[in-house]
Amino acid sequence: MSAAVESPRSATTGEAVKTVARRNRLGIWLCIISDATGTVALLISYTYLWSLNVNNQWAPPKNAWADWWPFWAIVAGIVIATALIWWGIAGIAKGHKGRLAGAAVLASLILIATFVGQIVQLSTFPFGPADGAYASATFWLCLATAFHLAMLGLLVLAVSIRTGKGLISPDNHSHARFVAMYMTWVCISAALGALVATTMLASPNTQMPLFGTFTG
Amino acid sequence: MTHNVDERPALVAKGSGATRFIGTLITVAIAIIVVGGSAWLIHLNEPQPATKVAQAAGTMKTPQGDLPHYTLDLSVYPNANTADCAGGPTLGETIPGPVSGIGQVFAQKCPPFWWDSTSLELPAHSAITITVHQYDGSTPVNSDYFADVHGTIDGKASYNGEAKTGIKPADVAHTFTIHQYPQAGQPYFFVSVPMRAVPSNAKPESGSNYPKAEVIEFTFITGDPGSYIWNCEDPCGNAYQGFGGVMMQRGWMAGTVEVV
Amino acid sequence: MSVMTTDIHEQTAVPQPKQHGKPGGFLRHTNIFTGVVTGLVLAIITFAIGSKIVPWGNQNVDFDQVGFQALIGITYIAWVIGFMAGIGAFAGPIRWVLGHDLTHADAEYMAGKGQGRFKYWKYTTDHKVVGIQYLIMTLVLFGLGGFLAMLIRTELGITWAEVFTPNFYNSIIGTHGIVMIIAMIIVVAGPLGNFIMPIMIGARDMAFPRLNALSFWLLFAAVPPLVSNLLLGGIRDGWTVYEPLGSQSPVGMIGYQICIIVFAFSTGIASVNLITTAFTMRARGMSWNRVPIFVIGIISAAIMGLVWFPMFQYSQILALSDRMLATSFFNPLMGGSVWLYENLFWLLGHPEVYVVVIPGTAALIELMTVFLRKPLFSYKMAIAGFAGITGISAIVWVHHMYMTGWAPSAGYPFMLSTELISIPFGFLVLVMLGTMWRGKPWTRLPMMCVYAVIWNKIIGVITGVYLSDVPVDQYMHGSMFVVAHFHYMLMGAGLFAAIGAISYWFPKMTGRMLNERIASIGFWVAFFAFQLTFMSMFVAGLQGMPRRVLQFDNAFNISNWLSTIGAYCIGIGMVIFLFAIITSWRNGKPAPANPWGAKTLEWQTSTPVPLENFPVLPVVTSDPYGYGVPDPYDAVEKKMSEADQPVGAGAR
Amino acid sequence: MSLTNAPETEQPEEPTNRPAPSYRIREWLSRPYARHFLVLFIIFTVVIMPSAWLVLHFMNQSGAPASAIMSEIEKTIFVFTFVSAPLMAMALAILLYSLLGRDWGGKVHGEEPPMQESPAIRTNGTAVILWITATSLLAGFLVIWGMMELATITANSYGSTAPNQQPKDVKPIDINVTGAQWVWNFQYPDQRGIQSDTLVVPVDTPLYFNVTSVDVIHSFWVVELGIKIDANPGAVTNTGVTPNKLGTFNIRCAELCGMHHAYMQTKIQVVSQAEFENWVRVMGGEKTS
Repeated sequence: MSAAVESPRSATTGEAVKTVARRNRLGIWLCIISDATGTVALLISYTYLWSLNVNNQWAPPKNAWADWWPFWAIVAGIVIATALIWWGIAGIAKGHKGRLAGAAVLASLILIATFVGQIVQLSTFPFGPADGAYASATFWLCLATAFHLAMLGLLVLAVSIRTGKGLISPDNHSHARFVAMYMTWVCISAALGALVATTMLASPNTQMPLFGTFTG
Repeated sequence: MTHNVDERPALVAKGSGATRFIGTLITVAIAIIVVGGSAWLIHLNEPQPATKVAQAAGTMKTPQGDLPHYTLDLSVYPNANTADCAGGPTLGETIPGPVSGIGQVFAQKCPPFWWDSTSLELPAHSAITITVHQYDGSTPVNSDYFADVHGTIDGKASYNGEAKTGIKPADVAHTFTIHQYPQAGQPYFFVSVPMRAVPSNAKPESGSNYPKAEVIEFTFITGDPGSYIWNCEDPCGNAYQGFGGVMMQRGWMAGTVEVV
Repeated sequence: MSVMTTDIHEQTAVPQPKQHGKPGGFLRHTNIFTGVVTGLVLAIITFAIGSKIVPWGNQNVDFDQVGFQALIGITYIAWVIGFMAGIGAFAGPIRWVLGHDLTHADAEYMAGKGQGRFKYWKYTTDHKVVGIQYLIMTLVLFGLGGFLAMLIRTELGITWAEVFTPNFYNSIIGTHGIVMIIAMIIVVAGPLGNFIMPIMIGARDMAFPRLNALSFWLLFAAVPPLVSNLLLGGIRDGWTVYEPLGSQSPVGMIGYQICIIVFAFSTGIASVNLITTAFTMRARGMSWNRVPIFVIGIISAAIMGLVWFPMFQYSQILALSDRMLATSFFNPLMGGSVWLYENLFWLLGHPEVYVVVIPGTAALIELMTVFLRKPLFSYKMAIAGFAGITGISAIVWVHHMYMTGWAPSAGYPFMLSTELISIPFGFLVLVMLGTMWRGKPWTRLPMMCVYAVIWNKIIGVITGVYLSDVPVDQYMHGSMFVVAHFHYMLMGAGLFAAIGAISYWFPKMTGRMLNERIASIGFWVAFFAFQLTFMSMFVAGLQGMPRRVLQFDNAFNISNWLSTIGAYCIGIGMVIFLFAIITSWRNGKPAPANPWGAKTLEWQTSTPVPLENFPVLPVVTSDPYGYGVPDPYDAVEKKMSEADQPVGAGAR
Repeated sequence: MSLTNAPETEQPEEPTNRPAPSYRIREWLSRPYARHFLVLFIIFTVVIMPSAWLVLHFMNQSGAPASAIMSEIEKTIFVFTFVSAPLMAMALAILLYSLLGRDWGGKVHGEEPPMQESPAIRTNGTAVILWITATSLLAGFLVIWGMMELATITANSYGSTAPNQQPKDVKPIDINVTGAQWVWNFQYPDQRGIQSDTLVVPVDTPLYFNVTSVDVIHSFWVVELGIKIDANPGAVTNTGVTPNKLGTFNIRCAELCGMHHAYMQTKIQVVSQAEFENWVRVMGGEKTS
C-alpha cells in the first residue's frame, strides 16, 4: 500500500494508475483478438470463394481486376501514422510532451487522407459489388479497412487532445500506448487484406460444374 | 465511509401460503388462456382462399374405362398495377399478401399474380378436366422438367386446342404442379402442366386490362381420397431464383388439393 | 476462508479533474424512455426520408426489391444508434475524446448512487444493477421463447389439420430457436456473471463499468428488431438461417440479422469485461488455486464467446450485404458458396453450445460443495476440464456438416476431435460424481437441480456420442432425434442448471429467500414433463421424422401427441417457477447474509450488498472449499498399512 | 489400544510400506458404501442394457434395413448403446446412493445448514487415473469403431470413387438427382436420359447418385436405405447404395427448404431387373414421341 501512495492514483476509482493501466492493457488485447477473428472471417470468405469459383463466377466481368497499388498505398498510410504515434510515445516517455502532441496531429491528418483515399478506391473500382464473388469479397475487405480507419481517426484525435490537456503525461501515458497497440494491429489487418486482394486473383479451380448441372 | 449505505427499504415478508397457492393457480390459468387465445387468434388471422369444387360433367372414356367426369375452370392474371386495384376485375382484397396472417404489416392489397382460388376439391376415382385461362407473360423455368406435361392422360395437354407433351422452357409463364403430401398411406399423385405465356408484345383487349388469354386444358385421373398440395414451379416470384414473395404463399402460387 | 483487513482507499486524497456541471453530466437527463423515444424518432425519420430517395419501386408489384431491403435495414440501424444515443451510451467516449475525464462524483452517480429503484432504468454502471437488468431481460426472453414453443407443439400436436400456415410455422420455429439461444447464452453469464462474480473474487466492481452497462443496453436494443420479424414476414428458415434460403425470406429476416450483429457486439464487450475482471481484480491472496470454480467456468465461456462470436457476426453481416448491396457471398449463381455460410456459422455455432452449458455446470459444481458440506473433488481436474473444452471446442464445428457433402473425407478427423472433447467433459463429470461420492446432501432446491442436471446431461452426452459418429449421423442428421438431443443439452443441462444457480444466489441478489415450496413444485413438474416431451421426440426421430415439418406421416402421431402433452406441462411448471420468483422477490422472507453457510466471498458481505460490495477489501487465505471432516477410513487405512503389513505380504 | 484416534490424521502424508494392491482392494470392498454402490451399479447396468434393443425396435418401425449401409448403421447404434450403458449405470448408482445416503430423519431438510459434515475427500489419485484411462479407452474405442464403419460405408456407397472405377464388377447405375423447391427430379443418363419424379431402381445393383439443386439447399434422404446427402446449389455431391430388398420406400427432404419443405417427398421403388428394364422402355417410349 505504501508503494501505491507515491504513484499517481486514478481520479475515478482511487486506484494506482499502474493498476488501472495493467487492467486496460489486457482489455485492449482481448479487443484485438476479437477484431482479429473478424478479419480472419473475411479472409476465409475471400480465399474460400477464390478456391471454389462456384459457377465460374469468381472473376469480375471482362477480368477487370482492381489495381494493386491503392491497397498498398492505404497500408502505407496507416503504417506511417502508427510509426509516428510510437515515435511520439517514445518521446513522452522521456518527458517532452510536445513531440507526442505534434505526432498525433500529424498522424490524424495522414489517417484522414488515407480514409479519403480508401473511399476513392471503393468508388473507382472497375466493377460493382454485385459483379461476382471477387468483387464482393474485395469490397468487404476495403469496407473493413475503412471502418478501422474511421475508428483510428477518432482515437488519434483523442490522443492529440488529451496530450494537449496534459491528461497524457510522462508518468501516465498508457492511453497513448493502447491506441498505438490497436493501430499496430490495424496495420497487420489491412496488410493481410491487401495481400490476398492483390495476389490471389484468377481462381485455380476451373472444374466446378455449372449451376444446376452435373458437368463443368 | 459512504460505501455501505443501504438504499433499499427495509424488507418484510408478506402473504400467506394460501394466497400463494391460489396465486399460482391463477397464474397458470392466465398463461393457458394467453397461449391458447393467441394461437386461436393467429389461426383465424391467416385467411385461406375459399375452396373451389369441381363441377360434375357426365362420364368420360379413359384408359381406365368409363369414369365420372368433372371440370374445373381457373384463371391466372398478370401483374396487377395500382390502377387494377382501384377498379379492376375482382382482384382479391381478400387474398393474403406475400406476408400473410399475423405478419400483414406490409401485406399487399393487390396480388402480382392471381388464381381465382388455390384451394381445390376434386372427387376420387374420376377424370378431372381443368381449364386455365392464362393472361400472364413468361419467365423461364429453373428446371426444364417442368416445361413438359406429366401425369395427365396420355401425357398431353391442349394449348389453345392443340395437344402437346410440352412447350419451350422460355414460353412458360407458370406451372400447375400437384405433388405429394407426407402421408405414406395415401396413393402417390403427381401432375405437372406448364402454362404457356401470352406473347410478350400482346396488346390488352378492348374493355379489359389484359390481352387475349392462353387457354390450357388438361385431364387427369384421381385415385383414392387423400390430401395433396400444388404449387407453381416457375420462378415467377422475386428474391433469389424467383421463389420469394408470392411463390411462398398459399392463395397465390401455391395451394391445397383435396381428393374426396 | 477469508479475513477482512483494513485496506481501504482514501478517495479524497486523490486530486480530482475539473467537474463539468453536476455529477453525472449528460447522463442525468437520459434513461430508457429517452432512449426508446430517440430510437423510434430516428428510425421513423430515416424511413420517411429513405423511402423518398431509395428507389424501392412499387411495393405492390415487387415487394422484396433490393432498395426496399436496404431501406428496412437502414431503419433498423437507425433504431439501434438512436436508442444508444438516447440512453447516453455515447457520452462516455465523447467525454474521453474531449478529455473531460470522470470525477469520483461522476462515477458514483453513474453507479446509481442515491437514485433508488430508478437506477434500474438508466445507463447505470454498477455491476449489481446490470446483473438485475440481465436477469429481468433473461426472464422476458424465456417467456417469449417458451410461448413460441407452446405454439410449435400445438401445431405438431394437432396432427389432423394445419393450425398455422406453413410460413408462419417456419417463422415461429426460427424465432423460438434464436430467442432461446440468446437467452441461454446470457442466462448465467449475464445475471450471475455480472452480479456475483465480482463479489466472489472480492472486487468493488467490474473492470470496465461503463462497458458493462453498454453490453446490456446493446442487448436491449437488439431484441426489438428480432421480435419485429414476426410482423414483417418472419424468418422462415429455422434459427440457422441457411443461405440462400434466407435470402428468399421477406424483410423480417433483416431484423434477425441486425439482432445478431448487435448482440455479437454486446457479447464481445461483456466477455472482455468478464475476463479482465477475473484476471486482474481478484482480492489479495486469491491465487489461481484459490479461485472459486464458478469464476473459472465464466472465464472459459467468455473466452469462447469472445474469440468465436465475430465469425457468426460476419456470416450475418455478409448475408445482410447480400440483401442490401446485392453482393454475392452466398448466392451460388454469382459465385457465392452455401458452404461458406455453413462454415462461418458453425465456427461459432459449436463453441456457442459450450458457452451455454459451461457456466451453468460451473455454478452447479460451485454450489454442490455447499449442500454436500464436502470439498470440491479434484479441483485441478475441474480446471483441466474447462481448459480442455475451451481449447477443443474450436476444432469440432464440422460435425454439424457431415451430411453437407463438403469434403466427405473430413469426417475422419472431425469425428476424432468430436469424440476427444468427451474426455475433458468427462473430467467435469468426474468432479461432480466425486464430490457427490459418499456425501450426504442437504436437499434444498439448488441441490435437487444438481441431480436433475446430471441425469439430463448423461442422456444428452450419450445421444451426442451417436450424433458425433458419421455413419449414425447419416441416419439421424436433420431428424427429430437431433432436436431432442440438443434440447437435452441446452435445456436439460443448461436451463435447469441456470434454475439451480439462480435459486442458489437469489437471496444474495434480491435480499429475500426464494419460496422453495412453490418453486420446487414448478421445478419438478417441468423436469418430469421434460423427460416425457423429449424422450418421445427421440422416438419420433428414430422412426425417421424430419425436423421443421408441420405435416408428417401418421406413423409419428403418437410420439408427437405425447411430446405435446409433455411440452404443455413444461410450460405450466415454468410458469409456476416464474410465479415463485416474482412473489418471493416482491414479498419473500428477508434473507440473512449467508443462508447456506457457504464460504465463498459473496456470502461474507452483507445482504443487500452495499454500493461498493465490501466496506473493506477482504484478503483470502485459503480456497473456499474447506468443508467436511477427515475421512475415518483414512485412519483405518493408515493403521492397516502399518499393523497388517506382514499379512499383506504373506498373502502373496 | 488407541486405534481410532484423531492424531493419526496429522501424521506425515507419505505412508511407509504400503500393503499389496490385492489386499487394499479387498479392504476397500469390505467397506459398506463400496458394496452398496457396486450392487446399485450392477442392477442399473442390467436394467439399462435392454434399451439397445428398444432403440432398434423404434428404428425398424420405419421399415427394416433395405441395404448393407443401413444394417451397418443399426449395428453401430446397437453397439454404442451397449457400451455406454455401464457408464450411465455408474453415474446413476452414485446419484442414487448419495440421495439414499442422507438421513431421512430430516434435519437435512431444515432451514439451517446441517451440522453433520461429510468426509473431506480433496482428491483420490486412484480414482482419477482409473477414470481418465476408462474414458480415454471408451472414446478411443468409439473413434476406431466409427472410422471403420465409415470406411465400410464409404466403400459400399461409392461416395469416394467415380462410377467408372468402382470396386464391384457390376456396372453401377448413374442417377442424377436434382432438388427443386419442392419437388425431386431424377434423371438416368445411361438410360437415354429419361427423367422421372419417382425413383425406380433394380435390386442388388449399385446405384451412384450425383446430387445437386437448382435453388436452395435440400437433403436427399432415403430412410430405409440409410443414405443422406445435401443437395447444394452450385455444387454436385455424391453418394451411393446397393439396395438388397424389394419394396417401396420414402424419399424425404431433410433440410428446411421453404414453405413446402414438409411436402417435398416422393418414393423409391426397388424392383426386379426385368421390371426395371420394362419401366425404362415405357418411359423412354414416352420420351421419344
